[in-house]
Formats: sequence, C-alpha cells, structure tokens
Amino acid sequence: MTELAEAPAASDAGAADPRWAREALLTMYRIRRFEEAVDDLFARGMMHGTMHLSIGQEASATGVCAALAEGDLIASTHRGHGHCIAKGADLLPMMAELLAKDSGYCRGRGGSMHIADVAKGNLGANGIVGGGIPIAVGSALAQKLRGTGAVVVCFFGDGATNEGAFHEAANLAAIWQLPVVLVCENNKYGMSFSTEKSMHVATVAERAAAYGFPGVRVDGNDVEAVFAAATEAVARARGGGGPTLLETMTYRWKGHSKSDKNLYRTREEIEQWRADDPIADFEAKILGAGSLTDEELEGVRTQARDEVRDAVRQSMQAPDADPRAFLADPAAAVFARPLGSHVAGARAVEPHGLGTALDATSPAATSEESK
Amino acid sequence: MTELAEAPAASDAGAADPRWAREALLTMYRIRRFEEAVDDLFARGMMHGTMHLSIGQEASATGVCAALAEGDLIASTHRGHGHCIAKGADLLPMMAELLAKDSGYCRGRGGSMHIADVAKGNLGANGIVGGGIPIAVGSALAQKLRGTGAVVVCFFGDGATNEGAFHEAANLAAIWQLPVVLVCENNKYGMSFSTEKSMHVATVAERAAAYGFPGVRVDGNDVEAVFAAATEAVARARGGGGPTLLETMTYRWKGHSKSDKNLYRTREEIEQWRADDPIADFEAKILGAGSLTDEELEGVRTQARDEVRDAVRQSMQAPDADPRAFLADPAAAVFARPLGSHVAGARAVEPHGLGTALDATSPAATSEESK
Amino acid sequence: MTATVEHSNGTAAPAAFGYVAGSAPADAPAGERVITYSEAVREAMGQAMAADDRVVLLGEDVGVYGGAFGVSGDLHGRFGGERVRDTPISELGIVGAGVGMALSGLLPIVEIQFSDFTCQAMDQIVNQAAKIHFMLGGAAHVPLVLRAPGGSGTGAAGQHSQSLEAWFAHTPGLKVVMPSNAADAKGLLLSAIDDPDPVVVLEHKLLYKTSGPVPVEPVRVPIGKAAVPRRGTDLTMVATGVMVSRCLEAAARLEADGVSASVVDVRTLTPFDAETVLGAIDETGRALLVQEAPRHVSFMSEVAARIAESESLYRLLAPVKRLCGLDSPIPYAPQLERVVVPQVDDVVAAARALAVVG
Amino acid sequence: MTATVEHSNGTAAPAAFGYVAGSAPADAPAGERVITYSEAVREAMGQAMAADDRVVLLGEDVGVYGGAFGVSGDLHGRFGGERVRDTPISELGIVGAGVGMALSGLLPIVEIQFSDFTCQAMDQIVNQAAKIHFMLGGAAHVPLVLRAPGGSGTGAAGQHSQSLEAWFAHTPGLKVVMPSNAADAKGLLLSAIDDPDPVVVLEHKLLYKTSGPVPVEPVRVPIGKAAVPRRGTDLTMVATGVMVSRCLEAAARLEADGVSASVVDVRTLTPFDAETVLGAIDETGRALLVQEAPRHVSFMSEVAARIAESESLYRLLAPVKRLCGLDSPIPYAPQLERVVVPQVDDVVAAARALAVVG
Ligand SMILES: Cc1ncc(C[n+]2csc(CCOP(=O)(O)OP(=O)(O)O)c2C)c(N)n1
Ligand SMILES: Cc1ncc(C[n+]2csc(CCOP(=O)(O)OP(=O)(O)O)c2C)c(N)n1
Ligand SMILES: [Mg+2]
Ligand SMILES: [Mg+2]
Repeated sequence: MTELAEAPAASDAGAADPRWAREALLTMYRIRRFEEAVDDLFARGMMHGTMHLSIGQEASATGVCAALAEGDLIASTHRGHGHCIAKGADLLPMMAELLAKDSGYCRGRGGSMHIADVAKGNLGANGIVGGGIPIAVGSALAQKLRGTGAVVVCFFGDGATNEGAFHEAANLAAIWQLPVVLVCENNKYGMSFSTEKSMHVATVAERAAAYGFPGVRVDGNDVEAVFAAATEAVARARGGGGPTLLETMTYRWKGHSKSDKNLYRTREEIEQWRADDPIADFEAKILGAGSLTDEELEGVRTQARDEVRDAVRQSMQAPDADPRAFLADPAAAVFARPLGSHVAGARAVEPHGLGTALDATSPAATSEESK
Repeated sequence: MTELAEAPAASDAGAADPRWAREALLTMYRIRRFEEAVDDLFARGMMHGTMHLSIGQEASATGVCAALAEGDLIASTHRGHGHCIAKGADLLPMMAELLAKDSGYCRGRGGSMHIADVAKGNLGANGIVGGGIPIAVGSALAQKLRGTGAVVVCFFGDGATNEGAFHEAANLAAIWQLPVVLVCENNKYGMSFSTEKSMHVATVAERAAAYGFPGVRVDGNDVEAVFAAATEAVARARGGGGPTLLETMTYRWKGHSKSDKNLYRTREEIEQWRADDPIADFEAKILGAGSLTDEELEGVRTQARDEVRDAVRQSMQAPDADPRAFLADPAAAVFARPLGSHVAGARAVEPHGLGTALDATSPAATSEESK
Repeated sequence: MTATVEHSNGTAAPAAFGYVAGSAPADAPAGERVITYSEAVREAMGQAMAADDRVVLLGEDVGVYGGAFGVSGDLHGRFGGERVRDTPISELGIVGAGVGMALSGLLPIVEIQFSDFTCQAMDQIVNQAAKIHFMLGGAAHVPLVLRAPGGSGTGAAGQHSQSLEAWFAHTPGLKVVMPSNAADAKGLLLSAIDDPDPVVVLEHKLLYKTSGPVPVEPVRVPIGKAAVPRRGTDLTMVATGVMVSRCLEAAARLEADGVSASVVDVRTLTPFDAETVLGAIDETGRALLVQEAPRHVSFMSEVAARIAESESLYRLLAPVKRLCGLDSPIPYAPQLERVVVPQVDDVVAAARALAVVG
Repeated sequence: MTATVEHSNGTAAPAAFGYVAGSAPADAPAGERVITYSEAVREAMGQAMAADDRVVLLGEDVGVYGGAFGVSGDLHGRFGGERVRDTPISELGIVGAGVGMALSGLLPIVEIQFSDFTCQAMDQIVNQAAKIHFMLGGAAHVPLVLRAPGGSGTGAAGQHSQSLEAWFAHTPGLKVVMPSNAADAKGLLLSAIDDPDPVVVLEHKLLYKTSGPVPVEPVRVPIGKAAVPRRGTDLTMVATGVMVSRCLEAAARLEADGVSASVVDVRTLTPFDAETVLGAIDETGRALLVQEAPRHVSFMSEVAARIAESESLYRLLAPVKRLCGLDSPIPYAPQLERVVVPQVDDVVAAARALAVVG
C-alpha cells in the first residue's frame, strides 16, 4: 500500500517559481519567528501555560496548506501554531491569544492548544491527541453531503496513530470515501516514546493498509515534496477518490513542551536533524533555481521578523481578557444559546460567589497556587 | 501480511483421530444443544433479558479452544456461550446463570453477556463490543511478566475490529510481542452492518498489517482448519513469537439477538450458510475417515442432548438468586473488600429504602415496567 | 456570533461555520393523538428532516434494521442512507464525526444504542463537543444532538442498563434532557435539534413502548423548563425519566390513603429549572427525590443541595428524602434487577414514611 | 472469595485469579520528614514495588521521561522498563491492559497523564474495572489503581484542567480518593495498591510541588476515612483536593477576624465517611462546601444532600453554602482561570457571609 512520493518537476510551483517560493518561504519564516518569539516570551515569564513548538517542522504545515484551496478546511493539534499560520491566520490575534488578550482568536479562553482562525477554515487546534481526527472526518462527510467540493486536512502526530480515535476515524473515512487527507507529522516521538517502540511496523504510512486507502511517506522537511504529495492526495480527495494517509517525516528541534528534559534522545540526533533545516534547505534550493535573489530572501526574513515583532508589540498593548465581563455573564461564554435568557427560572451558569479577589485590594488577593 | 492457513494432514488430531474427533464433536453438540435449549426457554418466556446465539459458529470456538493447554486463558464476547463451553465450563451452572439462579456462574448477576467459568481460565464474556481485547492483552502481558508460559486467546467479532479498543490493544500486543491470539469470528455482520460496508478492505486478517504481526484467514466452519491455524498461532505466541490475528469465517444462523427481524440479509444467504453446517460437515469427515461409527456419533448426540436436558432440569429446581440476601449486604456483591466493615462511618453501599415489594403481598408489588 | 450563511451556500469555508440556530416557532395549539414514545421520537426526527435538509441521523443499525430499539424505524426508507446513516461499531468515531458535521453546516443527530456506550465516546462528548464553543471564544458552536437510551429493567445486566445522566449534567457546555413521556420525547428532541449547542437526550428503554397523546405538529417543548404533572398538598415528588410515571402511579395510590402528592418532572437536568422545582417543593414542605440512577453524587444530590442552600430549607417540614438506585451495577436476574431501582411500592412506602415525619 | 495462590504459582489459570489482597499492616508510629507530594507518591510506588513484585506501573512517559509531571522520576531506573512501563498514547488500551493484569495476578498502577484523558478510557474504567467483580458474581476482582492528576491553575485550558471526581464517585464499584497533602498522597496510594478493588486516585497538579511531613515507613492511610485538620466553632468547611489547603489558609485568616472554622478533608469520596463529615458539620451548624469542580451535580451536591436528608439538617444555623468551580470549561487566560475556581479570598468572603447568617 505504501507509495513513496517524489517531488514533481515543479513548473508553476516549487523553488523555481518565484511567487510560490516566496510565499512558502515567508510562511515557514512566519512560523519559525512566531514560535521563537513565543519561546522567548515564555522564558521571560510573560506567557502562561505550556507550549508545544513546531520549530523544525515548518515545511510540513506549509507544504500541506499550500496544496489547499481557499474553502478547504484543516483540523490541527496541540502543536498547531504552524498549521494555523499556514492556513492563513493573522499573527496578531494569534499572539494576542497566547498573551491572554480579549482580542485573541479565542478571547483568551483557548490559548495555544485551541488556537484557530475559524473563518479561515481551521476547525481548531486540539489538546487531545487524536481528538481532531474524527472531527475532520465528520467535516469531510458534511462537505460530501453538502456537495461543497471542499477537502479537509487533518494534522496529527505519529503518537496519535496509536489512539483508537485514529483507527475509527480512518475507517469511517475509508468506507464513505470521504474527501479528507490524514496528515501524520512523524517527528519520531510521541512525547518521549519513539515510533520504534510505539509501533511494530516501520512506517505510519503502511497503517493505511488496514483501511484500504493509499499511505504515502514523504520527506517532511522538504516543502516541495510535501506540497507535491499533498497536492496529489488533495486532488484524489476532491475527485472522489477518498482519503490518503500522508506521513511527513520531520523532527521537532525543541523539547516536547516546556517541561521536557530531552532525556530520551541524544544530542547527536538533535544536531543531525537541525542540520536538515527545512528553511535553510529551501533557501538553498531557491538560490540554486535562481528564482529569488539573496536580497529577496533577506526581504522575506525581514518581513516575517517585523510581522512577528508587530504582533508582539501590538498584542502586548491590547486589553486583557476581562474577568469581570466574563463573570458577569459566563453562560454567554459557555453556550451559544444560554438558557435563562428565554426560559424563566433556568440559569445555565451562575457565578455563585467567585471572583472575590477582583474586588479586593489586598496583596493576598492572588493565591499562591494559582500562579 | 495475510497468510491463508491450510488444515494440516492431521495425525494425532482431526477427524481421523477418534479421541480428538469425539471430543470436538461433543463440544460442538454441547454448544448447539445448549443454545437451542436457551432459544426454546426464551421463546417460552422462561428466560429474561436478551440472548446472542452462536448456532452455526460452533467450529470456531471449538477449534480454537482445542488448541489451548490447560492453563491458557480466553476472553469472550456477548456471543460467548460457545467459548465458555469450549473452554470447559459446566453446563449446569451456565444454565443456572441464564435462569437467574444463585448457583449460576455469576450468581445471577451477570447473565448471558457476562457468563464465565473463571476457574477454567475464562476472563469473562463481555457485553461491550471490543471490551475484552485490551483485557486479554493485559492478561497476556501478565503471563509474560510472570513467566507462566500461558497463552491468552481473545475472541471478538468482525464488527469489533472497527472499535478503537481493537486497534489500541492490537498495537500493545505487537510492540510487547505478547503471547496472545486475537481471534476474529467473522460472521459477516456486526448486527445488521455487513463487513463489506463496515470495512474498505476485503478481509479482517489484513488489518494485522498495521501492527506488524501475521493475519490469517481460515474457514471458521471447518473445525480441523480452525484447530490447525489456532495451533500454529498458539505455538507462535507461546514460543515468544508474538500475536496473531486469526480470522475465522463463519455465520450465525439466528438473528443477532432476540429483536432481530433479519431485514438486512436474504433468505438465500442464510440457507446457503446453513447448508455449510460445521457439525454435519465434521460428522461427514469423521465417517469418511472411519474413525467413529454411526453408533458412536449417535452416542455423542445423545450425550450432549442429555447433558443439556439435565442442566435445564436441575437448574430449574435450584434456588433463585435471592433479592433479600442481596439487599441485606449489597456491598459484599459490589466490592471485594466492602468498606464499612473495617472503617467506621464509611458505608460503601446502603439499600436506602429499596425492596419494599419483597415485604408486600399485594399483586401490585411487581411494577409494570420492570417486567 | 456566527455569520448568517445558509446550508445551500456554495463557498465551503464560511459555510462550514454558517449554521444559524433556527429559532423555535411559538408553540401552537395542535391536534393530538396517542402514539408511543418511540414513535414520538421518530416523528420528531422525521419532521425535522423533512423541514430542514441539514438534519441527518447517524448511528449503528439506524438504517434498514431500524435501530436497536426500533426507534429510527422507517426513516431510512423515507430519507435514504445518506441522511439516515448506518455506521460501523465506532462510538468515538461517530460522535466525533457528528461534532465535525455540526461544525460544518449540518445538524447531526447521533444515536448511541445504549447510553452505556457513551463511555466509548466521552472524549468527543466532553472534551470536544461540550467545550468547542467556549474554547474557540465563541467563534463556532456545535449543534449536535446525542440520543441514547438509558436505564434498567430489560435484563440486559450491568453494561447495558446504566443511568449516566449525572455525568453529562455535571459537564459544563452540555444541555441534558430526559423526556419522561411521549409528548416530551417529541417536543424536547425538536428543541434539541433547534439548539445551537450540544444536547444529550437520554431516552429510556422501558418508555419506548409506552404511549401518550402527542401533538401532530412539530411542537417544541422548551429546554430548561420542568413540568408539574400533578399538584398535591402533602409532599412533592421530584422525578426524572421512567420514575416520573412510577411517581404518578404512586401518587394515585397514595391519594386513596389520603396522602396528596405533587409530582415534578425535571425534564431538563442542565440548565436546571430551580424555580419550578423548588417552588413545587416549597408548596408542600416535603421533598421525595426519585431517580433510577445510583444515589451517590447524582442528579438528585443536586436537587437536595439546591434545597439545602436556599430559602426552601426553611419551608421544609421534614428532611429531604432521596429514593434512588442502589450504588451497585445492575444485576441480570429479574428479581435482583427489580430491587436495585425504585419501584412503585418503594415510592409509596417512602412517601408514606415522609408524610408523617416532622 | 478467590483462591489463595501466590504470584509465583506456576500454573497459569488459577494463578490468573490468584491475587490475594494484602491486608494493610496496622499503622505504626514512624519517623517523618518533609518531602513533596510528588515525592510522596513516588515513594509509595517505590516502596510497594520493592515489597511486592506484583506491583507494576504503566503509563505514557512514566519511564525515562519520569512522567508528565515528574512523578515516576527515577522508578524506571530503579525497577527497569518491565515494571515501569512506557506505553503508546492509548489510554483505553492501557487501562484495559491494567484490568487484564489485575485479573491475572499482578497489582498494576496505571498513570493517566491528565485526568481529562480518562475520557478515552471510560469504558475500561466504568464498564469493565468497576463491574467485573460484581458481574462475575464475585469470582474475580480487579486490584487496579488508576492515578491521574486533575485540576486547573497551570494555564493548560479546558481539555487539561478538569476535576472529574464526581463521575468516578458516582460509578458503583469504584473507590475514589483525593489526597490533599503529601502524607495522604503516600498513605492513600499505599492503601489503594493494597485494595482488592479498583481505586481511582485523583492527584492535583498544583499540589505536586507542595511539601509536608511524610512518614518514612510505608504507613497506610485508610480508604474511607475523612480527616479534620482543623477544629473550630463557628462554621465547618468541607473540602477536597487542592481546596483543603485553601480552606486552611482561609481559616487562619478568619481566625484573626474572630471567625473560628473547622476544616474537613474528605479524602475518600467513595465510600463516603458520613460520620466524620456530618459530625464536624453538626458541631458548628454551618457548612461551607468547597471544591474546584463545577457545582452542578457534583460531589459537594452529595455532601449537601447528606445534610439535607439527615438529622444534621436540624442542627443547621444557616443554609448550606457550596463554593465551587463555575459551571464552565476552564479558560486559558490566567486572570480568567483564576476566577472560575474558588480562591482563598472567595473562601474567606463566603465564610464571613455564612458566619453571620441565621
Ligand atoms: C488523549 C491524550 N493523551 C495524552 C496526551 C498528552 N500528550 C500531549 S502531546 C503528546 C505526544 C503526542 O505525540 P504525537 O502525536 O507524535 O505529536 P507530537 O507531540 O510529536 O507533535 C502527549 C502524550 C494528550 N494531550 N491527549
Ligand atoms: C461498544 C458497543 N457498541 C455497540 C454494542 C451493541 N452491539 C452488541 S453486539 C453488536 C454487534 C457486534 O458485531 P460483531 O463484533 O461482528 O459480533 P457478532 O455479534 O457478529 O458476533 C452490537 C453493535 C455493544 N454491545 N457495545
Ligand atoms: Mg510525534
Ligand atoms: Mg459479526
């Protein structure tokens, strides 16, 4: 079942095409600079929660999303900044979300693990490993029933393929021949557990054999190869040919999350993969193809850097998500149709005595544990 | 990955071996007569609940369990009478269980969907489709860790392979190379949904490809073929060679359960499969091999019939599971160590006002809905 | 909160989030006839599907088989296999698919054969459906209806007889209804289909074959409103699901003894109609809380708590009494199965005892 | 109830069910030192593993990584990968494997990284582990320990911050404990490992780094027994998990104002120690029930219900007050996250208000 995709001799796409090359490179730089900024803000204690960075994996998100049409959809993961950016989200409301601002994509309610520009066709990041796969499949079923012609891409990691959700959703996609592309970003680890240990098969792609659709493995650090393989899978999906499992081989440079001590992988392995930098590789190809000049590349870098800087600066100044407003009408946040509004007596959510500290001025207002 | 097993030229097993043939035939007859009796009791309103009969599938349970050694274990399903009998359970406490007697294997608490002779190595029937697979895999891990040398067989249906539980458990069995045999009894339907519709692959066996262990499909109505394939899989498991997915192709003659109107399959299909009766087929082989005489076959039939009759008669006379005793100490039924006994103040389960009707004499004591 | 885009809209991405909650038409007087609870559920689905092609049903054996309890019946014949969709045995997958469909312009109803199998799908119900609207800051919502029968009484034993409403009621972001009669089975389901949020509709196996008058028209019963099918003076029974009819039967029997009981049918567990429920308790000063589910940390615990923390406490003439299922799995044997959940006799006995306390 | 067969027994089938619950040794006075909650959990596991080779730990990243919250730490180094087993991301599979191991002569501890992911495994927890002993008529039992951290306060948002104890407490056949301090984290876990039934141990992310005196020896804290870490006269705070320390802090602050509060640490949610909890409430006549989980249909609903249906009702000087998490998913933003669950200030304010009512 496994086919190994080759990058096509790109004509109107790839490093040789100035417009395409610039766009892809810019997307990859946006992702990298955005995540570097996030990493930095985190290190400086200015960001809350945890963070899963996709630095090193930019070519996968970029190559796949480049293969999508405007109305197509994606479902993303805990490591979802790159997918979000590649699917066209603005950096400002993304950064605002991570900085817990009211102007964030999720109004400060979702944070990194739920970030999405819904209007751009992102069905949501997902804090649950494998959680987005059945959702993407359901969305693909809706596209098929509604005849929209849209394709849904579902991103997930190698580790997610060990979840029952992957299996059930892949099977549904297969039997109903849905317009969905299952993109497994294989970065060799699910947290600390390597694919060698978590599976007894050599590739994720061959798991497609259990469902009867193609499984394709591709160099996930080669944006052109990813694009080519994704283009083929998207065309198959759009043409009624059903799903594809696309495995993009890549690597995360950073730890799994903020608490990772990297005890499960060697410095050599990390160094080796860092040497296969998807951005540097693609720049080299662009220069080789002569489609963009050194100056133009520098322009892309500057643009990404400036956009991220602006996003940080502007969102820093934006108003915080407001706990008073939230507490005043929590049901409006929890439900699309909060009851109590049209049914007397039924209150969906009552603040019932919380938020005392908001009215207090004492320093003890913030309790130790909630920091 | 798929290998098609052939029945071996049996020497000390199979139709040609009088002892083996008699034993296998007796087991199949026990299953058939037991389930016919159950069907009848049900039709006469003397049995409660629902019932999933395996009439037509006897060769699968029998052939697989014949390949097991004394200390080996099985995990079973909602369609589990056959597995239970083939693994050596007594018919009397089985029938007593279905008749809601205190002397039933589960003391009337489990009924058909939870029937098991635990002491004989049956980890339990299971009302949850796919529910037993992770449990069997865990038991196999325990056997491996403890070095018992025992093998665990897990029975499940074709429909169960669409559950996430199957996928997760199969993968665990693979990566840890556990002594487990996953036996999929493919009777072509999960309730009303055919395998053609529920999977986009031709066989269940090929799903093993996703886990990296052998998948074998065998004629599940041929007890010798099942035995041969199971023997090979059990030997592999016991020898440290890891799991096998064994697909036994069979058919249930009766509806899925008591409420099935058989709208999803044709009369012709049913007739065709009934013609492939695993018992009649095996009898013909025995006679062909000359290992047992006609009279000996009749002796087997009589024995099975009488055993089942005795089981019905004796269990009819056994005392019912007693609601008063149950209510007097429900915690003893719910917990192996009911608290309250050793911790003052903590009561695990309190009857709190139930069972009024037990003390009432009025005809209204039994409420309409609970019949 | 979301853009107004019709289902027929051709552009995929905005349409994916373009579902606009239909606002329920004002309830109209309408002709009624007596049909079963299960027919009422089917009628609600049929009318909703006929009126709005975004409504689809999916579940195991809902097609030709007609549903494990025969509820979908002829819908497959009427609307075809695309809209009445048989699925593999994959509860997590199909609820997740429902979530994805709900996010993408459809109004899916997912049937789970027995509510016990929601265990398989809890991630999609709780971590996804219930939270997506909130987590996305309101940018999308999940108009998913999850239908599942609960309850014991059919001899199906521990894994097919649970009453799990407490879990769902405890989960922020879910609305939870338990229709106790045919009319509510239809009316609440229609409201659930209208609702822009995920609604868990817990039906009851024993009620499917019971009958009652049901409006012919698609008349909504509002989510969030309890009913008081009987008013009395001595005590107030608060009940859910199958216990409502047992309480009504008990109340009728008690009447003969001179004990006059109100019966409250909670109907919607979340959001909870405290006004109606506590109001009815205040009227009598005695509360008998009756449910099939185990008592410990249950829905009736909540009702008792509402009393204990409100002014209703001061109007109590006796301590609150909960009559609930035993904190035990449901056994198979009919004689055991019967004693682990409240029967009419138990209700009568508990009511008599309560009426004389204090 | 089961045959007495040692783990070392060579014959597989009887040994498969041969686990005999170790009876807890009488608690002995023992030397103490201050260690963290997370060290206490690790110490309990390490001592149990050293004492009994049937005890094994499995979970995602419990090996070299040391656990998502660092709880298993060096256990992998000490006991090796067979007994401290890393697993794929397959919660349903690994809990199920735990059930199978528990049925087959081992004493498995399964760690779920965040209690939210028990959603994936509910079938094995609820339909299997909790019911097997009952459904098999007592012929087998499931000595499984399920450890999982719950709670908010780390900015992990809606899918990583839930407090799901109500679900487990409501499920017949499970025992449920929520240690609130390091000593209980060790002592309750040791009891859970001893216990022949499935025990759900809900730890708390914010407590992992808190410290307290813990006995060096493997001293058991009995399952089913609440603690009363502080006795006062004006009101009684009943709390679970991380709220216990918040209540203690609040009580200390209130003391300065002349309000004297008892604090009850429930510790075991099932079976519930009604005697201790209601006794402490009776002493003051005012009950403030404090939990992090949402209020609706929750554990504190049960505590309120126990009051409302008992003699304690007559001793109340004021209505019961529940101070709980909002009926909302947990938001990401720290300023929002903080207001959706009770903080020390909220406890102080609620206690002050309660102390003057009535
Ligand atoms: C159901 C579930 N189980 C466990 C986790 C904890 N967790 C978060 S990310 C992760 C690893 C995921 O691995 P993979 O799918 O390969 O994605 P990657 O992180 O490598 O991008 C784990 C175990 C989770 N969030 N959800
Ligand atoms: C998790 C779960 N989902 C659904 C059901 C209802 N159900 C019981 S048996 C069955 C069909 C099972 O099909 P298969 O696995 O092929 O076994 P068979 O009945 O054919 O032996 C279904 C859907 C169940 N018991 N458990
Ligand atoms: Mg990975
Ligand atoms: Mg089948």
